[in-house]
Amino acid sequence: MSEQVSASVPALRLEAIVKTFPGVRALDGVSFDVMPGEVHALMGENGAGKSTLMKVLGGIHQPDSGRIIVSETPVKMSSPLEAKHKGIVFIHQELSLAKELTVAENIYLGELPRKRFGLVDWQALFDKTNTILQRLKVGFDARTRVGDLSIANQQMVEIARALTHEAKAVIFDEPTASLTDAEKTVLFEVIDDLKSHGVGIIYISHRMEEIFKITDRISVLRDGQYRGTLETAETTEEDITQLMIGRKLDLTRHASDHELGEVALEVKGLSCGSLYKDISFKVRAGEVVGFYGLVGAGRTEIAETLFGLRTPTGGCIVLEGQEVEISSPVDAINLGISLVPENRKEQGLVLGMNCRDNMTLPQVSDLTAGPFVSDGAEIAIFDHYYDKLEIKTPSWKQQAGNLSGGNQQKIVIGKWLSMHPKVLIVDEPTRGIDVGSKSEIHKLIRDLASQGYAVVVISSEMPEVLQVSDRIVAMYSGRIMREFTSEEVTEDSLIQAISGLGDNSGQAA
Amino acid sequence: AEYRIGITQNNVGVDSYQTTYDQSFKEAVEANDSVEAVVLDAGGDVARQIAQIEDLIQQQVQAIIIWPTNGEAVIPAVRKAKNAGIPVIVTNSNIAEAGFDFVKSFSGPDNITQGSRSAEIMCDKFKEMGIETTAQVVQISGQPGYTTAIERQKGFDDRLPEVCPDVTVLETQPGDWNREKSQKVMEAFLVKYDKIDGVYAGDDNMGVGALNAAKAAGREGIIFVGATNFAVGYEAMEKGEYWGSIYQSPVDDAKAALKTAIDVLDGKEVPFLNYFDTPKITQDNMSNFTKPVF
Amino acid sequence: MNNESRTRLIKKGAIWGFILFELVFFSVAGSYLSLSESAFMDLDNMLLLLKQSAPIGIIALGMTIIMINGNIDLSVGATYALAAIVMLDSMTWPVFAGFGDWVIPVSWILALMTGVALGAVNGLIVWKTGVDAFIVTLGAMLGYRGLVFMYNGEEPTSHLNWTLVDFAEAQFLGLHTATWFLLAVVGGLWFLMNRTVHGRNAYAIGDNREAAVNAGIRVGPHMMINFMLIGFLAALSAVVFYSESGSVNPNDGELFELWAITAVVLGGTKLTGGAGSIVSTLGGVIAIQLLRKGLGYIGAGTETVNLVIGLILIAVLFLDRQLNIKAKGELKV
Amino acid sequence: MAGGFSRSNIGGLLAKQGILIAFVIFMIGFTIANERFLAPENVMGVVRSSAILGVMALGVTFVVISGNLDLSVGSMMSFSTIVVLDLHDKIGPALAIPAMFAMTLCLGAFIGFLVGYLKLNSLIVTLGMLSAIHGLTLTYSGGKNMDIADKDGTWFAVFGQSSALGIPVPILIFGLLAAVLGMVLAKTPFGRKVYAVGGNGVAATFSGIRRARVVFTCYLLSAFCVATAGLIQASRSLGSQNTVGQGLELEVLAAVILGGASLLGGSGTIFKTIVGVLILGFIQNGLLLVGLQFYAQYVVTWVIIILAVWLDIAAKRGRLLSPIA
Ligand SMILES: Nc1ncnc2c1ncn2[C@@H]1O[C@H](COP(=O)(O)OP(=O)(O)OP(=O)(O)O)[C@@H](O)[C@H]1O
Ligand SMILES: Nc1ncnc2c1ncn2[C@@H]1O[C@H](COP(=O)(O)OP(=O)(O)OP(=O)(O)O)[C@@H](O)[C@H]1O
Ligand SMILES: [Mg+2]
Ligand SMILES: [Mg+2]
Repeated sequence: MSEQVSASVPALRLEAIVKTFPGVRALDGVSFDVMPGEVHALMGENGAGKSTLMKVLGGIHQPDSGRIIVSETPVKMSSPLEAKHKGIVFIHQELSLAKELTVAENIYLGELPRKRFGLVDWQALFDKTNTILQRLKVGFDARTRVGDLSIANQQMVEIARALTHEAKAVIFDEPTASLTDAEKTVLFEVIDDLKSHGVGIIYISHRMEEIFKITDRISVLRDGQYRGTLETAETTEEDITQLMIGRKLDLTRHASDHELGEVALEVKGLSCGSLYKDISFKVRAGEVVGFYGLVGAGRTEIAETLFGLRTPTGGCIVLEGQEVEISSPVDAINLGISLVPENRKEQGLVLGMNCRDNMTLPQVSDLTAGPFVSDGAEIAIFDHYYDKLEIKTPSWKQQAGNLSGGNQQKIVIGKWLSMHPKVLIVDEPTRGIDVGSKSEIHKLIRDLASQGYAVVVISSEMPEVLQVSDRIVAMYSGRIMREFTSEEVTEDSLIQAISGLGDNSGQAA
Repeated sequence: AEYRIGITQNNVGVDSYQTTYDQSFKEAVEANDSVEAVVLDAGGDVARQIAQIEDLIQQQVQAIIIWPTNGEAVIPAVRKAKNAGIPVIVTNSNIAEAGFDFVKSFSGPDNITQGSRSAEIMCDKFKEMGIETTAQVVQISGQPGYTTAIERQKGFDDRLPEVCPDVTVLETQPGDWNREKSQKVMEAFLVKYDKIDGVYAGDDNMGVGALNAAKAAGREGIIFVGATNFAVGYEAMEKGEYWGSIYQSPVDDAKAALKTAIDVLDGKEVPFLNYFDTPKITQDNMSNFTKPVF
Repeated sequence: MNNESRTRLIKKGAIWGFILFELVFFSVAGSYLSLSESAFMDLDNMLLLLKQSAPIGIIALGMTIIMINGNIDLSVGATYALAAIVMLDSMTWPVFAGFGDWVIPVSWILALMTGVALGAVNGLIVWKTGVDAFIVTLGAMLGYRGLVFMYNGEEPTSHLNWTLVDFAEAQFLGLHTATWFLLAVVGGLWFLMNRTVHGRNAYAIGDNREAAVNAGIRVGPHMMINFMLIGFLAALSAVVFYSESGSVNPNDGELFELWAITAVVLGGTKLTGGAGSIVSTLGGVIAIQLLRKGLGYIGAGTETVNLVIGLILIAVLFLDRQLNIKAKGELKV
Repeated sequence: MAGGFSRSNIGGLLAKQGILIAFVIFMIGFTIANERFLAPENVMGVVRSSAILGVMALGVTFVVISGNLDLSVGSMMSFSTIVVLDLHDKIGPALAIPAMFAMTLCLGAFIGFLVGYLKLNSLIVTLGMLSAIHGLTLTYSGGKNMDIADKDGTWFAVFGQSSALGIPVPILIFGLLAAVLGMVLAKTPFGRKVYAVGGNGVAATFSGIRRARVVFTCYLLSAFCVATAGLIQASRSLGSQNTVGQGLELEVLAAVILGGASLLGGSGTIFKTIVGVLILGFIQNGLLLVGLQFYAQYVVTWVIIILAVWLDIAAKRGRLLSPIA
């Protein structure tokens, strides 16, 4: 495979790709090319068709028309296997791992090295894997069971697959969603390395800072249509968003301009086994408290405890001055707590159910006329949040599973807003959400606060917490390291706190 | 106790005949100080039965009584018992001829004769009614594959043309020894055939199921003949709805098996085919019989 | 992590612990309740136990790989009966009249081919139509049973060949022929699942089918191979068993699938696929056979056997769950 | 080749009405083969004898939509039949019926507790219960057939044998129960929760649905249907064997699947289940009428189940063959 590829021949070229799903034209004549040694960003709003386009490339979907050209040869990707053989490696947005198998088997899934008679060549497998793992500087072994790894490490296993192949093109679909900064750095090194070997890279992400850091060119999709390609070096965030959503964004911090009310939620010395210890904080009505930390810091577990999904081993929860016992989500909902969970596909939505029914699920027992569910009441709720959140779906009858990730997230948010909670907890509210919707969601959170809601925002994205929070709680390894007001917080101090380097760390460890 | 006997039965609990047999056998053992028994049930599964025979051999019982789930499949296992010096007595449903060398005796009803007798009962009744030249009959057989079912059907099918050559058997379908299944089968027969004069069912349980179907459809004048007179069959005969059956008592069956085994162990001569009598019972002579207990 | 591998070890050992418990229980209970003079834990009795475990055991081992693969096969009982019919009947076919005892291997091969063919039909349907294996094989369970009846009506199919019976009854190094077959299947499947690419891919498919597809594993052919394998094993089970008994009723093998699944579950194979062990399934099979044997040994009646086996199954499932419960504060979903 | 399938009208029609179309084709086929097939008394007969299966299938539909299985319904039906017959003579029908319902509901509650609250796998739990309940029935009856002593003098026979407005009572019970349960499933909050729990149990919990309680209730409903079926059965023949319901669990499941409920949970309707039940009933009856042996029915049922489910999902995914490589 040492043919000389001249830099002027694209590693990968897409020509007028069209793909329709029943009722949706997901891709409408998309064309662009990726040069060898280039990192090419693919951007677009939720539902713009990025994942679909990549699935067409990866052989998972068949295009209705259009051509895919790899190193000047038109190819037909009829299966993921074929795509792999044609030199296209796909790192998926959702983890795509067999949890019971070892790291090595997962990295070489589908192409285990063989000896005679179809036997697995374990020696070769582990050797090759260990080489890759060293390159990735991860702290686990080739023989570890993947299910025993943290989510971030599982993501690294997924990424390791990019290195197994003589790839012509590697596709990363939102690889950084659950990575820590250290791991992100390693990932970027890997990308650099691939680049220097002349591999073309397609990089999908909603995070601007990454885009500007590592990509060379940016192609933008909007509503399934190709909107153009920009040189990263010659462009600005505004240009991109302009292309993506057709208008300018308001990226300023939303200052709090309203009076804060009484303390709505107070948590005192809450602990839960080894997950988190001695957590105390207050949220007042009209206030947004951001929880910032790395993946695995225990923020989600706190939220789940407040929502009655885990039994705390110590401490207490006080709601509007009353100490309360929350032993199930039903209790939590009755007390006026809502939780927008972190994993929308597994926890947020019944994917086979239509959008409306998903949205009204927590209150379906109350939306009755006689013994039956009232259609009108349900549709009214759906329509309200459909407009308010600008959800993109042909109708409420669409199955939630057919919506793009971002629109799915909006359904979940709508579901919990419609409960008019006193305390709204949102866990990673904008994970996988495009910039346009993201700023709307931020604005929404601020609006809610000004209407008197107490809001807890859990996020792993610093710009997000900085933008929406009145106060920020920094967590590290199951403990609260520091609390900041929006006035005193700086990026540096925040990073220090969540890395366990803050002034508190000595005592806390 | 003097003798230790093992028994492996076909499928206890599937109908009251087998259950009553099981209980009667245990009672008979209880009543007899000279024997104790390991009582096993194959649950209708031939593999389990063979395993049980092996277990009994391994436990060194002095005689084995077997109610075969399949008259042929148990032959090698029975041979093993013989080779181990353990006499084998077959009960209720015989094993195939190839295995006769390995068993001491068979004790039970003669199912082929039973089938023949049912044919005779039916034919006699047709003659009495004067429809022996035109009558049409349907048959509901027992569970497919069971020796008893096969033998009764054979006995009936062979004998009927001999005694009533002009009677036609329209169709035979299995009722699985199951009243409900039989009722369903009969419902379909009733729709399909406008003229049904007689129904032969492999046992009274199924016969009564067929009777229920006929009653529900309002079809009268059908002659029902069964076998193994169950209490429900006896009652239906009392009411005049059901014509006849074959009287066969599981108590006799069980006692005969135990007695044969003890006789063998005592060293007495026993006939190889040790049939106990299963007489015809019809509305005409039923007062000579006590009502079955099952 | 150390902790996790320890609980995993405990889980693997659980079935053997249960077997030990049964042995002790029946030995003790037997000394009060049993009429037999010989002890329960007698060597010959244990050898018999292995032999008697073979028919369901071989099928259960096949079921293990099907379930690891993320499928299920409810049609094995019918396949077993049909293969048995082919084996016994083919020995009497005029074509083979001059073969003498060489008809035996021929009929074996025919029976095994029947099993493979029936498995292939299931596999092909699952693969090409995308209908769930539970439904496909539930249908086949009826359909194949229908074929069994069509072959010979309601009559049993019988052919006793004493050479064959002698072979099947033989003992070599103390173990019965059937036991050797059982152990060979255990060895073969263990090797297949742990050492070959096919085996590892089968695990991956059962674990996360989408991931396997994304990785370019050809899910269809692997599933097809496994269905052919279980068809083969169901036929092998029939070959082993009917070589000795020589006659098959058309309803033989009914409920075998349920017993096989029970054994597989007792052995700890995950119902959703992706995890499971061949050796543990052997443990599950032995545990069931021991239970049946032991209950007979202490003189339990039919109703007790049914009640106990049903409740034990539930109890084991319950214990398995208790073993899996993590620390306090677990997510309550 | 398969691509055009989705957009053709046939595809869309099949997707929604595949089962109904198959049903109609079979009815036409059998009618051509035997003109008696559509005779009113035959149709009535089939529906009446399908009523028992149908009543059970209604309950199992709830269980299947909630994402579980129930293999114990056959065994449980034997239990309730035997119990009500036994109690009929002991305490009289007026008390026997509620007592039997209570006992059957206890069994259902036990299963519901195991599957709902303890979260044990339903396939294995109900498999175990299939065996255990059979043992229980045998213990209860001593293994004997159970018959009512005075068969002519009891009003108990109304549930199985009489007619009202010219329609046999079993059909009326089936119809009434189907209407009520159909409304419950399609229109009430509880029904919605059943779909949610079956579609995604975790998300349902996160939405404040008490998943365990929903599953538990589904098993109770199933047990209620089984008890009703046992009542009809007992009343119909006024006597029964211990094995009366044996094997029905698979027929019930086949009917529910034919109706298009996914075994993964989250989909299916009462109406479709009824169609599934009727298809099975008419196939059985039709084959008997054309004089085929009972085993032909096995093979035909096999082919129909697979074709029906295949067409159903083929239409949903828009191509005939599965995309699995
Ligand atoms: N299997 C499917 N069936 C029907 N519609 C689909 C399917 N997959 C995707 N779509 C639709 O295609 C469009 C593009 O979706 P896609 O997942 O490619 O968006 P995306 O750009 O990746 O969005 P996100 O940033 O949220 O991940 C959406 O409108 C979506 O609803
Ligand atoms: N060893 C592990 N095996 C499987 N899953 C794990 C493991 N460790 C953590 N996870 C999962 O990873 C996810 C993130 O971890 P956790 O919830 O503890 O972090 P967090 O502070 O909420 O971070 P974030 O909100 O950014 O995900 C959780 O869903 C958790 O269940
Ligand atoms: Mg996407
Ligand atoms: Mg989290």
